[in-house]
Amino acid sequence: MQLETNEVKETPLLQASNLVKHFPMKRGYFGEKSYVKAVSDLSLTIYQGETYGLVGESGCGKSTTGRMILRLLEPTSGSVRYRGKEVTHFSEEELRSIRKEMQIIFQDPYSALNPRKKIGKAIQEPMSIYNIGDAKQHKEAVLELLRKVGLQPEHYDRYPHEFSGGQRQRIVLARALAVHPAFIVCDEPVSALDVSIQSQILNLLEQLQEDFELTYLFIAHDLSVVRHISDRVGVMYLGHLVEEAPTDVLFSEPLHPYTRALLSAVPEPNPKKRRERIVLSGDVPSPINLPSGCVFHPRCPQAIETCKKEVPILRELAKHHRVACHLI
Amino acid sequence: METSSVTMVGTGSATPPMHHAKIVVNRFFANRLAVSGSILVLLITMICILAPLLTSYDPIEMNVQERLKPPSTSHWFGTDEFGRDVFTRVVYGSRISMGVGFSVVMITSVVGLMFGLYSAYYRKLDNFLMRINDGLMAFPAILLAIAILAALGPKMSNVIIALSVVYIPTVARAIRSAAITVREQTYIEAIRALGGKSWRIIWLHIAPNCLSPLIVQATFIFAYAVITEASLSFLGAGTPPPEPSWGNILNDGRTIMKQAWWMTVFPGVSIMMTVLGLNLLGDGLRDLLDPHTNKAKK
Amino acid sequence: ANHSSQTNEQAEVVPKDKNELRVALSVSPPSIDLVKTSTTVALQVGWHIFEPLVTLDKDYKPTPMLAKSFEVSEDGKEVTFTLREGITFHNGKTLGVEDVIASLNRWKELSPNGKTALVGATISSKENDKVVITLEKPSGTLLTSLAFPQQGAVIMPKEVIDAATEEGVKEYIGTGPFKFVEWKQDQYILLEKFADYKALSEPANGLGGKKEAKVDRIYFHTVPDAATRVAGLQSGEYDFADELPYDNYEQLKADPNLVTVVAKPQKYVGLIFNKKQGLFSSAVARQAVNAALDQEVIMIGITGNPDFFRLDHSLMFAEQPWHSDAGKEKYNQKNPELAKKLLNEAGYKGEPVTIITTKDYDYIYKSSLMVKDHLEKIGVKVNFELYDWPTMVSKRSDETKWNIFFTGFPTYTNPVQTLYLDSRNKWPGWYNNPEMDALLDELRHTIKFEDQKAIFDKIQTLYWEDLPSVKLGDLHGLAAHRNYVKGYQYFMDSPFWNVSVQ
Amino acid sequence: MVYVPLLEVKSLRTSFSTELGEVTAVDGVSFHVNAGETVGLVGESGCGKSVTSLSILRLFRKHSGTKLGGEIFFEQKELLTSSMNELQEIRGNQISMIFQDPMSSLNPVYTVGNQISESIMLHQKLSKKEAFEKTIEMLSLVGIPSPEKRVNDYPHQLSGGMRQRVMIAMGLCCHPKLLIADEPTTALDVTIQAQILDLMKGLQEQLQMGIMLITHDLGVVAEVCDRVLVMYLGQIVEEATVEILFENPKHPYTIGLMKSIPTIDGKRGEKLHVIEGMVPSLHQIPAGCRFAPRCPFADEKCRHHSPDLIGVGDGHKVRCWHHERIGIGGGNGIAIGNQ
Amino acid sequence: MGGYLLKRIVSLLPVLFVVAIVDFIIIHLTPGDPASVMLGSQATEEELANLREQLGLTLPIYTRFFQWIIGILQGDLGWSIFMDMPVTEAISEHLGPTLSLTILAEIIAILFAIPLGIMAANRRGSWMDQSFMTFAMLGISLPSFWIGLNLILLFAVQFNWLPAAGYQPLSSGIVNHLKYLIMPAVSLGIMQGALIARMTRSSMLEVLGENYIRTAEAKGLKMWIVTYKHALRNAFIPILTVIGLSFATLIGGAVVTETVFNIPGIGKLIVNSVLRRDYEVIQGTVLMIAAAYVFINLIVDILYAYIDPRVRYDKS
Ligand SMILES: Nc1ncnc2c1ncn2[C@@H]1O[C@H](COP(=O)(O)OP(=O)(O)OP(=O)(O)O)[C@@H](O)[C@H]1O
Ligand SMILES: Nc1ncnc2c1ncn2[C@@H]1O[C@H](COP(=O)(O)OP(=O)(O)OP(=O)(O)O)[C@@H](O)[C@H]1O
Ligand SMILES: [Mg+2]
Ligand SMILES: [Mg+2]
Repeated sequence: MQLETNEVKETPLLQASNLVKHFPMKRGYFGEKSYVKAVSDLSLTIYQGETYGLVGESGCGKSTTGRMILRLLEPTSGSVRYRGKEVTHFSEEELRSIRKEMQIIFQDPYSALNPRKKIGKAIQEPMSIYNIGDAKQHKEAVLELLRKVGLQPEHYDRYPHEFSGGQRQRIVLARALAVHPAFIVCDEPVSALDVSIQSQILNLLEQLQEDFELTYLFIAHDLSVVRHISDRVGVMYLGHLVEEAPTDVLFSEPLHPYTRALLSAVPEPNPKKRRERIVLSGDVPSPINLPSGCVFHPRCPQAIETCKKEVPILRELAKHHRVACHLI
Repeated sequence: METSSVTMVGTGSATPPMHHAKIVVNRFFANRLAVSGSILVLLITMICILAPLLTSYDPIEMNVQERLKPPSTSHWFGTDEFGRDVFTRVVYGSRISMGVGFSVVMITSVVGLMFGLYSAYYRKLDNFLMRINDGLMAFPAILLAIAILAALGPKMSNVIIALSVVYIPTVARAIRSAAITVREQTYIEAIRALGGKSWRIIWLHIAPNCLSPLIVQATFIFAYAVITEASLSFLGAGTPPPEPSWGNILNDGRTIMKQAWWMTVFPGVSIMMTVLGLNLLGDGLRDLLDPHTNKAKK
Repeated sequence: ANHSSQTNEQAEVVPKDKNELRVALSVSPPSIDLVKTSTTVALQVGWHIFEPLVTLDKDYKPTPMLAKSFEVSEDGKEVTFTLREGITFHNGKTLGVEDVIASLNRWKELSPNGKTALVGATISSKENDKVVITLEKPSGTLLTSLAFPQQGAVIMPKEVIDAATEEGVKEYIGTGPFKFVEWKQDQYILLEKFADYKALSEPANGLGGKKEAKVDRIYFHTVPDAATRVAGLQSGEYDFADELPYDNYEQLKADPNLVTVVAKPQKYVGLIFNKKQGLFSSAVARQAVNAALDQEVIMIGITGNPDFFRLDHSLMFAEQPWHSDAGKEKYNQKNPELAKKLLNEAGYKGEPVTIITTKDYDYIYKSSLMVKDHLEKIGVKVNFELYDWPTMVSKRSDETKWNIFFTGFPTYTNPVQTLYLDSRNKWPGWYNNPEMDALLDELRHTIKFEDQKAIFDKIQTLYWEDLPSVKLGDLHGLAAHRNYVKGYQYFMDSPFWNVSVQ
Repeated sequence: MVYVPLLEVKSLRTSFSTELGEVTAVDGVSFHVNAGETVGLVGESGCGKSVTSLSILRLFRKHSGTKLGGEIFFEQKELLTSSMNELQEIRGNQISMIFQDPMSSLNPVYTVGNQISESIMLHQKLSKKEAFEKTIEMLSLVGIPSPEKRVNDYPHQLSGGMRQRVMIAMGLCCHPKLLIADEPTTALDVTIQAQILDLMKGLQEQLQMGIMLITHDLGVVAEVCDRVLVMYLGQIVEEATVEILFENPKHPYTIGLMKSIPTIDGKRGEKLHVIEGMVPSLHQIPAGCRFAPRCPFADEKCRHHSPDLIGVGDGHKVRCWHHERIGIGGGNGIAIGNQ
Repeated sequence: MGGYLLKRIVSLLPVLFVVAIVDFIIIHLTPGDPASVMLGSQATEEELANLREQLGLTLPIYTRFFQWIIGILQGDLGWSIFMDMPVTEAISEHLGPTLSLTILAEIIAILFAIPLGIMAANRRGSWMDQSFMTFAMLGISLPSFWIGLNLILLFAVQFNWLPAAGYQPLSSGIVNHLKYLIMPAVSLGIMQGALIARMTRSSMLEVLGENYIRTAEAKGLKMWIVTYKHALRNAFIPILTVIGLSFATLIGGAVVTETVFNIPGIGKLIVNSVLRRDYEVIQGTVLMIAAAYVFINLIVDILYAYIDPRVRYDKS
């Protein structure tokens, strides 16, 4: 343990092992089927009460991972264990029972609410899905939730379009909280928001985590945000988890060349600190034709021959610090 | 100075300056064409409802002594070849034309909504339903209607059935494409994440969001139904006489267009006004409710 | 018809082509094999191509056509026809007795008219130019039946008949003044002048006498839409059009370029009862309906113009020698009170009476509308069912589906041809009165016209008492042609021989 | 000879007529851009950054009810009153624009080569073949690998980064004197963003053009800009060189903005600073200082009287009644100076 | 492309099969039969029964269905009872007029609609836009038969400039051909023209608001290049859809127009055949129209690919 602030909680809440997701793509009528290899052999463990940040560039499979964990998407293979229970093969009914405990918040607060449902009804909906309480209790519970997320009781009867993005994100949170979940996947919850609103939501998330003892899987592409909110961070590249470490460790001693490039590419709001950047050449390759060996090798400034041939495995180098790279 | 991050100041100002519904209403009234469309439709609906009060003649009873009289104060639109008052027939004809149109709209909306929603939601069903849909759409509307009517016999109820069969695919298709868009929305996934069952997703979340395209579509279907009913009756395959419908009044009058212009002009103008009204209304509603639908696919 | 068109200066309209006559017909015939089909359009085209042995003169009496002469034996059981010499078919073949025998046999086999007329008859030839029809019983109606143009006993070459299939003959080869050239379905049938036609020398008389093709070509266009026929006629697209709507009469009459024709006698309209089932199996109920009718109002309702109908009770037209006064008092009673009483007597309880009708024939539709009105006025509940023609035909063959329908009856050449009177025809309505059947047979086997006429009086009396149908009135047709069409005369239908374009 | 800036915007005012009445999206904006200089324009979504940039070239739809006021001088030529023909001479030739979303900003039905060479043929009067060669040259300049193949690609066949490079190539193909880049990297990932920013910087040095960079990312501003304009609700609230602005911001909004974003090497584990409330709608512009409803320092004066943009030395300008009292204090809060 | 085409054609088969079944069922549910039409009103029951027997109308329905389907699979559409000729021949005899009519109507529609639509879009809100669009609105509100009747009344009966009805094939001379077709084509084309004009306008308006149009303007391109090069091609896809649909609608609409103008086309053939219960003609013709509809859609799809490279690459 290097840093006090970064103590790692030890009770696993959720364990995903060897998750794979291939989306079939039809090309031509007689052409062979090809696959978008969105997530490849990804394993991660989330401990009770922590915030696990997942970062990576657009299209690297972050959302897909989040949705597989909630079984909003069926994994091609791999398994998910929640509180030690294997949920991968749960039936629709069994799933409903654990869905109460696992919730998700999406990036786009504008499309996450049914435009034709009043806010009150939207927040109350999970209660009627699970038949919790009667109408009066519902209303009380909704008002309480509204208060919790910093909205007013008079918002109960309004429609989503009357709210700003930040407020909608609060509503979505309230709805997710209505079933008292233990675990929430936050899929880029602030990236659609204005800078000045972003901090409001981040603070709220932290507040709620404290109040409700929540565990978050926090997906984002903004490294500063991830750094701010997470206890541990996983870095994804092209469907692979390339590095995972407690936040401070990752940001101070990144090991994987991709993580390093990523960190150095973040523009710093300080004109005096114009750092030397590692500018990666080229674009992220297509997930349909994954590069051989290490998926990062075509852009890696330090790639060696082995990288082209062998797939690096994720190795634990220090406690909780895992890296998938041949060079380390 | 710390602020608790949970409370928000000035939440009141979150409300947009004007309530959404009010904007919609304003926007509608700003659209002069849509307003005139709805006035026309309203007017014709009133005529339908008040038909017996508007005229003292019987639309069917004949009076051969009075045949083919030009418009006058006692017969505003003249009389037809059986001496029936054309105004009365046109007024009562509105009941048939609008009644057929309205019934067709109701049936196509309900059935089309069901087909559209289910085929959008269940992919396997989709393939099957859409094949049937494509098959039915491959028939030219009028021909299909003529064939169905020939099979069922000319009765008003059969006209409604035939036109419904003709237009259900159109509605189903519009609903389906709207529903597919809605299905992909995040809020549907959110309900799934909350554990909502299929029926809840389909009927409580997808369906209400397909209502705008449905309403717009329904208005146009109404207009088509009125025209098609008229065309069918004109061909002698629609509403059976002596019951007056605009199409069959026109049909009766077409051979004597030159001598008895009133027999073709008045029902013709009635059809035009009604269809115009409905189209204007539909256009207005579309601009209002459904601005991004691909208009080609209506 | 009007000829007072000279007032209009600019209207010096010239025909498109003097050698061509363009006729607009209302329907397309299924075939012009006259023996096979009874539709009037088939006749309209076909009688320019085909000719019978005998035909009708202007008094509706048989007169020779392909036969030079005919002779009826004393006992009326044998009729001998002597063929004209040097007649050639359109294919160049000379007319011979074998052609006549083959044709008459086919007629006997296929046409209902022939079937009754030639029942048990044998047809043989005598010498080289004589054909003999030998009958089992004497017949007073054979000649008129042979002369009846519809499904007429026309003569075709034997080879053509031999080659004919169930669908009809494969070639249209006749002896008439025009020959068949081309048939474009739903467009036109084209006939052409037959150069080798050998006309009779006697002046034209009805369908008989001298026939001459005065134009090189006749186009029979199929124009089902009446408004289109009218417009086409007015714009000069067609030279002649028939089955025109009565309401166009004034307009057409006022057009200086046109000559209107009131075609009479053409047909009469009849209301047919279902006598097998339902209310009208009772004669009293039928009488009630007859009592209720105001035929004048009905006929006005159909035509809108007194020029187009004639109130007449007789089953044969006034122009024909058969015309009879019997039963006159029962016609056009307009007595709703009596009707109600009779209805009561027949035990009517308010059950609906089904009228089946069609819009495909305007007069049928209008008659049924008018009668419906009359029936409702005497308290009959009417169930009005409108179908297209084929559906109506199929409904009317089912006795459970209807009580009343309407149809028109053509100009018969003798009363025996009246379909619905004879129970053996099993014609819809299924009239079955042995007394009527006996009278018809008696008439058939009676030879002298005066005797026949007496029997017909009885038939007509019985008709008006028993009412297998109710005759509504004579209905004339409206046709018109451009004023440069000369020599046109309506008789039975529109013959275009002896018609020229100037 | 008087020094004239490359672009000088004076009291620009742009308003639109909407169903809810006229809205003024840009209200009295003045600034200038010198040759070879990069000026950043930052602000939250909807504050009028894009409208400002579009107003310079008058890129609004006809009949859209847009009203433009003020003056815009480009090399002493007034753009707002010049004719359409004159303007078309300048557009794409002397002033180029790059837009945020490279996918929707490229015409999907023409190849990228076609779209770039079109501009070259128009402004440089080159033949089709020459223009095509020039296009390939430009594509390789912006770092597209095997440009001679890529010219024949359609936009959808390229990745986001490549599309943005095509946009840049298109913007630079006629060597403009001024490049207006409206959030050129917002749609891109950080590693690609770094590439594009590098590229732009490099090209600016080569071609000596003025750049007006619109963004909402203060990090980007700090990295590439020389001077910064901060906009809030249609007005410029602060203007300074990049060093001064980050060192000593004066406007409460700027300060709040800087404090509320987590930084990659700031302290962790603390609550973030929050700017309360949200940007009001243009239909409800607050009376007085537009930031007053959200400003922790606002007093009666702020709520009733709107401040002007006043210079505080070193080209630093602020629109705030209390700028003298406000500055960044220690810790996470904002301190009020003496008084 | 070849594979794509094949795939499309294969996917049409189920549609056509549905059409065939529906077609057959509806027609055979219809009461009445061809015999009654062929024999006329004076026919006796016996004659009718004989003829029905001869025509094979007494065979069980499924036998007839299979006979028909087997025939079709062998490329034989059947035999017209009434016209006594193969259905294919009947169709080919009636095809010319309908083709001429619909093509002419479509040409008239497109010729006017697209330029007017573009003009209206470019001058959005002007009096020109408003009057064009009001006309277009009227155009889609007028039943074509009513337009047809009024045209006849005006140009044939009143002025006597044009023939009231009928048809002359192209072989009779182009002028003659057009003289007969112009009125029906106009009355048929108005509604489609109006639809296309409206579509053109709204599609153009939509495209003119796209970012790439702004890019094109920012390049300093002239307005007309922006409109015709950059906007129109993008706007054309929905317009093309409407044109494709309109062709299909025209074939259907031709039923009414052909009746009004007495044009011996496919529509007329069907209506007549329904009235004559000429089963195999109806079945064959409807099947053919459905195939034509499906085929037109196919062509439209191919044209999409030609216009829009995205479609091209997605599907190949
Ligand atoms: N339903 C789907 N069908 C096919 N491909 C998909 C589907 N969903 C995602 N993908 C593909 O899988 C890959 C990973 O997608 P994912 O949404 O997980 O990325 P992400 O990391 O969340 O990106 P972003 O930051 O843009 O949200 C992408 O290439 C995407 O195109
Ligand atoms: N054509 C228009 N009609 C009406 N209002 C408009 C129009 N264009 C822009 N606006 C309004 O003007 C304001 C400023 O818009 P602008 O696009 O300049 O914002 P921005 O600062 O570029 O924001 P972003 O960061 O989201 O791009 C917004 O409130 C917007 O709604
Ligand atoms: Mg994602
Ligand atoms: Mg912007």
